[in-house]
Amino acid sequence: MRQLSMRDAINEALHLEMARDPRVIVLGEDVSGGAGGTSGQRDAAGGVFGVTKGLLPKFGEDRVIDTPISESAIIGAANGAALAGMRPVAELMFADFLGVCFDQVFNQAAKFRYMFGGKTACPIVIRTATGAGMNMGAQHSQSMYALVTAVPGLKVVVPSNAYDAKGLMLTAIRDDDPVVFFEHKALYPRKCAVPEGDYTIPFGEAALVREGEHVTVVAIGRMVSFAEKALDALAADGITADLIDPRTLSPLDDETIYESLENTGRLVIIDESPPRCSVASDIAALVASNAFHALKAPIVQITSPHTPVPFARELERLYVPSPQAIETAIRRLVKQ
Amino acid sequence: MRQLSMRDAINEALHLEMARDPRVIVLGEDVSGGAGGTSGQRDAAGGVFGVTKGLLPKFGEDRVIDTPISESAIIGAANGAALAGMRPVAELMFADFLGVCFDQVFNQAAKFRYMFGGKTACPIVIRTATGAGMNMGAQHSQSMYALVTAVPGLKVVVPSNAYDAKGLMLTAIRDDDPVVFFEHKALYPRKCAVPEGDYTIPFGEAALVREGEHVTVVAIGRMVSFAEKALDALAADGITADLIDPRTLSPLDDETIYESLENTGRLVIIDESPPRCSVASDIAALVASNAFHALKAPIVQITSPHTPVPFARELERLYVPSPQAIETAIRRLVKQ
Amino acid sequence: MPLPPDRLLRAYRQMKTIREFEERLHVEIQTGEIPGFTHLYSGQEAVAVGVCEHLGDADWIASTHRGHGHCIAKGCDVTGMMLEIYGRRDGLCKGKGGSMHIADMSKGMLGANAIVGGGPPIAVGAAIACKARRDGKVAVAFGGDGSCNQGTVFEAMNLAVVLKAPAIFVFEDNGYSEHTGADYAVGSRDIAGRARGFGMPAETCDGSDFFAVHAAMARALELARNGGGPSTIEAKTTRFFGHFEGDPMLYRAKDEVARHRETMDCLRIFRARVTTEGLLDDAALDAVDAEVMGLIDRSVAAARSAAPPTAADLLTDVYVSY
Amino acid sequence: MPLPPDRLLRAYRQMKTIREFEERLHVEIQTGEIPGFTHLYSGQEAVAVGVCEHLGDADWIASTHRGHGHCIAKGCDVTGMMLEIYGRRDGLCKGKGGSMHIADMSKGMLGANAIVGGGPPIAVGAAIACKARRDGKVAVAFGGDGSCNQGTVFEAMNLAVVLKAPAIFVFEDNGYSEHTGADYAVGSRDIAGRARGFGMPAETCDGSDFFAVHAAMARALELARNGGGPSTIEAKTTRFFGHFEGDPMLYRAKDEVARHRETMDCLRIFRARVTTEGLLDDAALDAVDAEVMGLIDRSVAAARSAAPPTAADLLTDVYVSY
Ligand SMILES: Cc1ncc(C[n+]2csc(CCOP(=O)(O)OP(=O)(O)O)c2C)c(N)n1
Ligand SMILES: Cc1ncc(C[n+]2csc(CCOP(=O)(O)OP(=O)(O)O)c2C)c(N)n1
Ligand SMILES: [Mg+2]
Ligand SMILES: [Mg+2]
Repeated sequence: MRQLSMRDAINEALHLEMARDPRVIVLGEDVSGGAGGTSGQRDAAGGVFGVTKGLLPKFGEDRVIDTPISESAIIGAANGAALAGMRPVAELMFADFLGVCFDQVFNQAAKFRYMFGGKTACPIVIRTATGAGMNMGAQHSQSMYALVTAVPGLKVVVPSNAYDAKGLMLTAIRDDDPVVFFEHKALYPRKCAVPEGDYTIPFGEAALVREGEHVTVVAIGRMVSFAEKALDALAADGITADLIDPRTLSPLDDETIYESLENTGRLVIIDESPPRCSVASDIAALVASNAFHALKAPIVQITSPHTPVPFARELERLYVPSPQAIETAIRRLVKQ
Repeated sequence: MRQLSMRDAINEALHLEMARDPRVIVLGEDVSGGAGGTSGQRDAAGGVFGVTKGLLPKFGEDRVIDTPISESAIIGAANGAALAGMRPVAELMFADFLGVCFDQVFNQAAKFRYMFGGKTACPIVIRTATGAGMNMGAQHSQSMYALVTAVPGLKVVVPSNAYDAKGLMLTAIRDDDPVVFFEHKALYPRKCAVPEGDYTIPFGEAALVREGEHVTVVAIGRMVSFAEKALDALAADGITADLIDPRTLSPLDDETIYESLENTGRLVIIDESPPRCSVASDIAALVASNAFHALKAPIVQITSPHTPVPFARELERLYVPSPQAIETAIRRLVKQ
Repeated sequence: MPLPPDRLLRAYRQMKTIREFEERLHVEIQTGEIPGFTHLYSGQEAVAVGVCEHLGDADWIASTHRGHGHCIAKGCDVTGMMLEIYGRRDGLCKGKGGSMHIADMSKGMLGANAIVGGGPPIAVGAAIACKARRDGKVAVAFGGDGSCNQGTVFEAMNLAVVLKAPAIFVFEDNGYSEHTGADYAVGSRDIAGRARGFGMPAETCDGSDFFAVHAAMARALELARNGGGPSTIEAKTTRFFGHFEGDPMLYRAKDEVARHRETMDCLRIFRARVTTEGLLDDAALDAVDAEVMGLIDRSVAAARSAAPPTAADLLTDVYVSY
Repeated sequence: MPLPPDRLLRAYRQMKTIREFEERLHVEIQTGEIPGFTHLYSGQEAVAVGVCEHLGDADWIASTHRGHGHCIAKGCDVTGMMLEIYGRRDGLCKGKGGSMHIADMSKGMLGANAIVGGGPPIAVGAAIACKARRDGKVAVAFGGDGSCNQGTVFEAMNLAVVLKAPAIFVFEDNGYSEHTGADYAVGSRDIAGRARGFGMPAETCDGSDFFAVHAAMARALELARNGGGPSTIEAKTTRFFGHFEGDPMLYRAKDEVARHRETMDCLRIFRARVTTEGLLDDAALDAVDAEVMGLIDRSVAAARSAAPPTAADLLTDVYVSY
């Protein structure tokens, strides 16, 4: 089958859904680019990561909207357009910018439906680039899933590959609730087989990426491929694992984790974000409350340290959980 | 000893520290009030909860600064003043407003020191009113500790009584790192014995509020008194607990929790915020990783549900964990 | 061209409904039966009604913490609102929202908002939707003098200018944001001037005069509906009560409210004008007054006896599906 | 009153240092040795230096993602900066910050900032500190044309007006925010007009002309230092490179940069003026050029051979104490 990068897979999902549903609009900084420039060329950017490339020429300026640098206005406008019947896909260039529009995300979008007694919906998708590994420094590299997973009313998606990204994006746009969709910068160029045409992946269904017997490994986003590397290395020693990719953090498919633990009794969670109040801790807590009796050993959380993301190559390499660290942790755990 | 409300205890701490250290300034909306009004009366508010009352008459307009409704500017200005050598105490009227200034909290204040290679400090205190129970609706009632506890570089304080609040506030202002200080609205009028003069309570030292043998109860903020009520009721049946009030969530005194678990083997965590990626889940995860072998039963997390805070009295009463719910949960747990 | 009598009477009825709704709430709140805290709109009625008189259900408004007036002017059901403010199960938001979160999409009411500055970006989004659909509708963002210091408001204004969105920003300068005077907190004290700085037309009008607001809105609307983009109306007005119920108003001169009730009461001003000019007569207006009082009485009675929400309601309406 | 020759020469040296620092980075980045992404300031030197020429170490500036020029103009150590951009242990921020986070409090440099709109509120805070201490110092917030659409910037401007804080807002309109033209994204295309809307004086000047910027800053400074509060300078300028290194600049006419290098090069314009007016001679300026090239060579050599940070560095400097 055709191989597509995650960038192109998401781009294709946007094309498909905009063609199918006239209520879908895309807005954000430089989502097309070139407005007001001197070259006369529009679609000069297509998003700084190129994910929205080609939408403007096809769907026009009423539906593909370049905005000023005003994240609160971008997300707020997406909210208002959604209340008024559109299905906006807003781009936040980097997830780190959630800070400058967080009110519109957590006090507005997330709460409309409940505050208004279930009488409305706010079907927005916030697409945003996430993650460390490109030496972009402390304000352009964070993994901020936990901040939105904590908020009732939001749904949270973190795809780990191009195939899932396309199917999850189609689900996200069609979902009637506000969705925050995290795209890992390091995964944009990564390719895998992606079918043409329309398919969706339901929210709240984890992928069982590998099956094994000694340990349950839950990995998020880019960490899925890191876990696979670690498991490849461990296979030589006969250590195998259930590798679970939750794909959506809210709703979270915790049942699949509990079921796996019935067999393995051992849990490793890998999360690129810092440890406190993280998704790793969230999953660990759910297990310690709901599947405690399946546990044969302490839960192992592999996360970044409790520090901002450092800039220097050497430091950032140490910051992000590595396949080696994962391998070592699993090896130690299965011995317990 | 003299009884002081938490409101007055914090007010006293501010008075003491402003008198002691000329670098301390206070800023926020209506922290004095009356500026530009027609009555000619300044200090017309002293903060909407009255916590900063009397500071303006004593310390003047250069040090007690009423601001426009501009939370980003308020926290940003506190940051800049701190970098320039002051020790600002900024008031965010309600913790829910963290959304409109979150960038200045988590991308700026929290990261300066690390990004700048340890060559500076940002000694700000953000005071803010927190918590449900007054029917203030979804945007004025949240418990947002987790959002800041998750952020490396921030310290987080949640006092449960007037005595602690005063000592912790003095520590907070003298601390060289950015501190977010959550004041529960329902605790403002609650009185307890508070000494005059200067005393501090160190960060990262939990209070062992009660000692007991059957279960370890960790409760945060207002939930400490709820836990006490539940334990009072349980005492009749001979059920006793270690009741731990962490007082600061970052740094967190997890050691005290582990030590208690060595004796009790059972853990209940009570947190007023919704469950996902919460401080309750954070503590549960730490225990499941670091004190697993002490656990004799599943960890019990008592939190609000995964919903926004509802308005109606009946609903909000159901939303906030109740002493009864705590009592029932403990009773069930000790039987396991 | 003067408004026809039926529209004049409707406008009066709405202003009167808002006034009596608020004056009655002010009384009922003393009983302790109403939860939470409430911000009354009394005194500013001519702004909400002067603006919304032009709008239909398919036009949009985004409101503020002081939203009852906007809700009523936009056509929200008065009894549904009263039930909501009492936190009843059959309230407009099932008791989950309360005074600061009343909304009704079927009436084009995007919600009151307890976050100052929360509404304007949302209104611009609704305006973007109108533009994309070319449905000829507009979106109005209401805000106070205090809100005009919140960054989100300026972002919304600039975005509307850039996109030539059919958005209208209405600032009600009632002189105060909570306990602080606008002459202190609004750097220039010239909100319209700020709007012009962003490149849109803006005018200041007397917010106690229904006709002045109505005329300003007519101009803004014509611009917006003809693809001319956003504009701003700054209405000078006053509130007859404290910032919230319970506010001792230490920041206001002792006689200020009494004076304003004398000189800036939009209902009196309206009645004087329409009767002097022979557009309506006192009998018709008095009939409206009586009718409104009945409506308010009935809505309070309904709210008092209505059922509260139940435990099952706590967990619903968080998501459409989860 | 013209500047004395030594100050003129210092200003030239700083502009030249910025230029060569950036032109050299543009080359070095091709080697792949410099991590992350970098925004070059080349073309805008007269703004940073025209402003900072007036300031001492005890005055403050807050910078942007495009911060190298501001850092150098404010006196940060050039080699320390180069090491930081290379991510070295002895860099100004120990390799933890990088190009977008260079700061040096001892030089009054409050930090570059990777958040557009992050700096201005911080600068106002520094100005508040100056005011509280009555130390006669000021704080300057730099920002781009794009930043002037961010709400935080307006909040900062209004707060400075309200408090009459000694803050100066300098907007460098280089025509673009990333891939989008300012004539599209800045509603009014009149940043100074916006500032006036908030109630502060504002002027627009030619950002390629050191003397124009310097004169505008002199006026702003006099106001700020005499308790007159904030003001704004809008400098029209251009950037000689892409938004970030690697930007193909599809949004700019093919010959635009070449044309601007011809007509808007602040170094040429400066040299022409000072030599024509006999204030400095070519020999002196050439000597500075040579000196600067040497400095840049040495700083690159130092950065290349410097040691990277170690695992121990990862966990330090998060808190002062924890
Ligand atoms: C972001 C935010 N900051 C502060 C508040 C608290 N607050 C509620 S209303 C208000 C004053 C608003 O003043 P104005 O905009 O003039 O409206 P008015 O109350 O006069 O109608 C403030 C500060 C809030 N609700 N949201
Ligand atoms: C809050 C935020 N939004 C978006 C960005 C991405 N971004 C970085 S620079 C930039 C353009 C800034 O334009 P301008 O202010 O004109 O400065 P210039 O790059 O021209 O110096 C953008 C959109 C960011 N860093 N921060
Ligand atoms: Mg007001
Ligand atoms: Mg620019």
